[in-house]
Amino acid sequence: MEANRTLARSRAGVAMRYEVELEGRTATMDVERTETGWRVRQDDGDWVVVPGGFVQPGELHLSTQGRSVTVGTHVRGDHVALQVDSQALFATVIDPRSARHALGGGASEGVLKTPMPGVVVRIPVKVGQTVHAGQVVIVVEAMKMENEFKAAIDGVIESISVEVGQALDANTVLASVVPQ
Amino acid sequence: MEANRTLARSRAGVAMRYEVELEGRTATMDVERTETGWRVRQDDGDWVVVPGGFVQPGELHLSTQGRSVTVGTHVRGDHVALQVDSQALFATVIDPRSARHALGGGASEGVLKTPMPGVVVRIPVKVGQTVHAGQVVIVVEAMKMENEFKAAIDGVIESISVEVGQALDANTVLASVVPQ
Amino acid sequence: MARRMNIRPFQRVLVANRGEIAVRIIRGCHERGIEAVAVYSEADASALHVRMADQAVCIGPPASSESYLRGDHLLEVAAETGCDAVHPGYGFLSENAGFAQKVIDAGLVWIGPPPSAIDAMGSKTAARQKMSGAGVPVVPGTLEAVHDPDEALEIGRGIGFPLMLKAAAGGGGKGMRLVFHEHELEDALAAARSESLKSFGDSAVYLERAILDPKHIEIQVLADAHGNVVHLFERDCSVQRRHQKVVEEAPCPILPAETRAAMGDVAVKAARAVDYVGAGTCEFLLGSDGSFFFLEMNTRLQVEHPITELITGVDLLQAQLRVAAGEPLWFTQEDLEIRGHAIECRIYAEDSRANFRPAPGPLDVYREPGGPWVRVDSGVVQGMEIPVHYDPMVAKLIVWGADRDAAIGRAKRALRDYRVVGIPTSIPFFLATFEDPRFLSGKYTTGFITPEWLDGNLEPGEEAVDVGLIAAAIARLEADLAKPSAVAEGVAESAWKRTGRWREAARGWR
Amino acid sequence: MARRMNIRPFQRVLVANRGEIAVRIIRGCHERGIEAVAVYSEADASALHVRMADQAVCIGPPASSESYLRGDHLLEVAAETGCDAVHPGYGFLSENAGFAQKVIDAGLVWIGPPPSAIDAMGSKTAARQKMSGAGVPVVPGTLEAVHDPDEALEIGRGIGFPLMLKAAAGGGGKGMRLVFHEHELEDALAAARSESLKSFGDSAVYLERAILDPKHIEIQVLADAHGNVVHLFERDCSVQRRHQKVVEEAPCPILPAETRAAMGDVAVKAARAVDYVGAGTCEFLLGSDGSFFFLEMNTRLQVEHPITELITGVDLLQAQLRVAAGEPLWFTQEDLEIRGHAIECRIYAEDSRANFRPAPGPLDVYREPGGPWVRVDSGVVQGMEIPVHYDPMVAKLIVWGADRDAAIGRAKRALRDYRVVGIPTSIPFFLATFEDPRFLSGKYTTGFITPEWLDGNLEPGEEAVDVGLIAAAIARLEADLAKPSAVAEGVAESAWKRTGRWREAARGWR
Repeated sequence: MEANRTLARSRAGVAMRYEVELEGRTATMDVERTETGWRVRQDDGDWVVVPGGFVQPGELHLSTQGRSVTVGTHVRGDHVALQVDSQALFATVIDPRSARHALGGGASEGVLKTPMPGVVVRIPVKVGQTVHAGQVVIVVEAMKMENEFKAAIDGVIESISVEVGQALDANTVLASVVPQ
Repeated sequence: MEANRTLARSRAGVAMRYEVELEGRTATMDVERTETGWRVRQDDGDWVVVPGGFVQPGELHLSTQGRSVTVGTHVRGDHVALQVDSQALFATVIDPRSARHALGGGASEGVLKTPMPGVVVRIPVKVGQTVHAGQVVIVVEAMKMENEFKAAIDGVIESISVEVGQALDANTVLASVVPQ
Repeated sequence: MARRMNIRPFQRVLVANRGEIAVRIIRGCHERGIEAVAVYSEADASALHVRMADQAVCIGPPASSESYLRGDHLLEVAAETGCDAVHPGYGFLSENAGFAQKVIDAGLVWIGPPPSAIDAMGSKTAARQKMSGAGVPVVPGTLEAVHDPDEALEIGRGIGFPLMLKAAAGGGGKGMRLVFHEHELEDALAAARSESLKSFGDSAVYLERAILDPKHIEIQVLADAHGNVVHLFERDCSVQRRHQKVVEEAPCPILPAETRAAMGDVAVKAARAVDYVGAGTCEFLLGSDGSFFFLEMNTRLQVEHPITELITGVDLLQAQLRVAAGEPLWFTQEDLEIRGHAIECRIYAEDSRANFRPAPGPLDVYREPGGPWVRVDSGVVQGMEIPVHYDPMVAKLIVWGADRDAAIGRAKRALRDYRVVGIPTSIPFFLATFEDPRFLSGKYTTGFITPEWLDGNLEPGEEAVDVGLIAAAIARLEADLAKPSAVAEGVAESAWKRTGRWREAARGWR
Repeated sequence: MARRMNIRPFQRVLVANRGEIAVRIIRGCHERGIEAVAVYSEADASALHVRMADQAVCIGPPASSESYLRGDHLLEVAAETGCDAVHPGYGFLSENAGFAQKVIDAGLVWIGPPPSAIDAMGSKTAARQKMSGAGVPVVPGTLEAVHDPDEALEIGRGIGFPLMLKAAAGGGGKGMRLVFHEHELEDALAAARSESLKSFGDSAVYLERAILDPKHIEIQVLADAHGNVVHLFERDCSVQRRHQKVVEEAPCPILPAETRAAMGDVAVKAARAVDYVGAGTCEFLLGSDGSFFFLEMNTRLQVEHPITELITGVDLLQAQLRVAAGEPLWFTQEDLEIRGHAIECRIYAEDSRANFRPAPGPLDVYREPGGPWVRVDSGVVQGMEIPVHYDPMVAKLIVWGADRDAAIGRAKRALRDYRVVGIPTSIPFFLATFEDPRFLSGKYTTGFITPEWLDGNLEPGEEAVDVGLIAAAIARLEADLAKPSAVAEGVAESAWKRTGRWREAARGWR
């Protein structure tokens, strides 16, 4: 992190590089400040000047492609919540040089957590079972809706931490999948 | 400041003392956290329990004297802007142990500054002249209104930094008064 | 509307609800100088209704069953705080005749209809029978089980095709069959009976006329304790997902004046039949042939009451307070008329693209639209979280326009000005709805939302994702530069100065 | 109000203004699918109107004379951005006939009256002469100087006592004398002439009937380009400080129906006399005897237009766009009627206790009230600063009620729900106004605000100061504990957790 900090000291002219995932698209974004906003480069393409600023925290005003847009933003770690053209979009933004990512980034991919309290209604898999990415691992009922939690990667069920009928707090770990 | 920082570490049970001026009233306030809000003591009187919390930044919800009130607050250095019962109130809150106060607090009392841009229209006093607290020293026109800047203390005009007709930026020092 | 009582009908009202309706009730009380006592669960301690009330009392843990549904706790709070009336809002205990009776037995005023009226409308089938007796049209059918195909055919011919077979013990679509032609009836009956048996352990099936692709139209009524009943015209609530209303408008864009009058008369008749007092709503199905049938009566204020308020100028909450206090109605049916057009959008914390999956979470950035004829009824502010324990409605956006086009244009403008960051909302769904030719024609029905439509209308454009990629990178960059460790190095200050011209403003407030 | 054109009258409108009226115009354009181009001075770079517009162009430094009054810059921007019309708002260049003509000469539509109408109403004395000729009642008097006491007495008897002597060259109250009786006239004339000479270098004095303690009543008119003119009833703007309106209500609470009709007729006559097109306002003085006199015509949208919108249901901004595009009026005088009552409070950044001293500054905490029939037209959001360079209005709070009492109750509720921290505002002044028996009776006049009243009604209560002392100490404590140096020591985190339950919400958004 120290290297980034040092780079960041310059008010303009030094770029940061992020890996951004949004709506199924991934891009390597280089971004740096300018006097009137930012310069941005996508996937090592041409630099594009993006005039703009935060008119208040969470409201980013940008000019891009001849259009003046206000984008809502909120950063929480590697997650960036956005509102673009009335649409809520959720991006993952990774600093590829960050130690945290290098150490723990991959490992958490296989861990399933429930973001909301609920009750476990079905567990269609067993420990040791081979699953593919997208396969339903646990079903939790919350707010009168059934929510399916699916494996994010191909792999094997390493552990299941809950049982059917169990009431869950938010952020409870449900199960974990490890790559084969 | 280091002493305060250390005291502040305890989440409850250690009080801070402030000198508060509000609407012409001054009080020595001791305040400390409790599990459900704060305890407050005014002018070394009895401690009073004040349940409450910040429901969001700048909105302080309090129960006091059997009443549930929301007070708007914003702290800027020694100044605290408030909204109580729809009234805008402006308090000065001094930490009597702070070095900053001890060094510079008194000296600024005699300095007159304009908070807004404007034009000097009248200077009814001269350098060296004796003035009493409340006496008009400089008149500035801003936003189509004449604003009278008055001496805050009894004393002598030490300096006048502007002249009639001069256009002023915000926060320009106009004059200073020193105690005799 | 000349006459009115200017007295304060109550001194202090217990607001037995949460969220936007609690805020609505508190505002209404304050507008008449009445004090409002709020109750809250542990999950709602910092909710807006708690802050706005004159007093607020915690009544239990987050689960509704342990807090907002605890009538005993509510009555204790009412006694302890010296309330003289209870407003139940909608949902929770609002249609619980037992609780209403307990409120009355405790010597308090129940701001709602008499328990007997709640009871009479409480059972859907009993209510239909009672209404049918009072001359209110109900969907033709039989409530007794039909076993024999020949019997079914005979009854079915009497009712008229198409028919709907429904499991007597059922719900949720199980054991239901739609039958267009006589020759299909026998097989369909067998299938429905078998499915009913499998699903509910009971093969009983009954017949009803199928109302195909209807509109959901409801009539607002208002009654005083002196026998005066008026209706305040209709609301078209046909845009539904999961049988829940999401867009409502008043008046219905395609209702002929004579149908409106007929439905209004029927609603008044229904209210009279149960000696109704207060604000209530009769729900109807409107067939494509113009026929309409009573579904049920909601014996409370509806979520969508504001659109009626905006087209009639009648404040239904104030009206509830006044008639509950015994005041006779201060206007007649003839005094009422529709001015303009109103639309309500229920802004939910949900992912419309994932079949409206509830998505509670934090309102990291939240700013409601304002300006002419835009009303937002909400119980939230920026920084709060939509709790997981309750209905995930964030707010109601209500707009008025001199005509329907003006109202739609205003709704689109207000939706675009709505800032919500942190959770997905139904805002994109509404914007798509207001571009849809079926909605614009006014001829939409309860079948408006289909999976295909959702798939085709809610994806963010390529351009929005382009902007999003750039914005995400910029936001992350600025967040990194503003981190505390950066502060220590003197970096963040310049970062803020750079990115926040608005911050320069903050230099001094005197 | 059946007929309307559903076309988009313009493609792109230049909004030649700032603040809340710029936001109002942008919203109105967006509601019809019209693009809006904003202009801004360097002081307004982060203003709300800049953000809401489809494009925004900086036109100069903060001083109005170098930005919003630079017609040449505005025309350049309009050309560069491909606008086809210009909306001037109020103030700035809105009543500048020369600029209006240049807009028209540039081939753009001027969303306002013809330059000739602006010109005709531009000079107060010329307008009075013209109006007098058109049969509009003006305050009786002479515009020629009177030198001789005998001549003055003769003229004065013709006009009728009480008389007002006014310096022809004057203004600001200098050279004015109020004369109740004939025998006072000679001395008063001498005094007025002497004072005039001293103040203005000109002793000329003229006579006018004194209208004692009048109401300020104005009539909204709307005219199309096809000769149709209607009025939209009156606004009572008698609550004034420094000759500036601060509270307006519609209708006037004490205006007899026949006076309303007579004033409306006169206003329509005045508009016709200058071939008026668009929205305009005729201002009158209403004497305690029911007589009324034309003061002037404002040839633009007024600040207080929303109260007329709320009682008539006519969107005046949309109406401006439509008649500017050549559309004939889509309703007649007979279609218009008053529904309910509306009140506007102009929320100023000012210290009412210090004789309404302007007090621009930061909006550290800013949250507008919402809910039923509460409209806030503003151009600010939390974190912004009210700039020192312009009129210090923060927002307009507009409420509607079914009757005046309901509107007043709602206004009080909304004012109490208004959160502003960082600057003093006129909110306490409004709350005191709405408790005042003179206001409540409706019989207040332009003399409503007196220094004595201000002294007696705006001091914060002892209890508020008690609470303030406690809150100030708590706020300072928590700020000290949250300082970056405390963060480094791991203190602040627990501080926030403690004080901000709302923050717990922020744990994760997926």
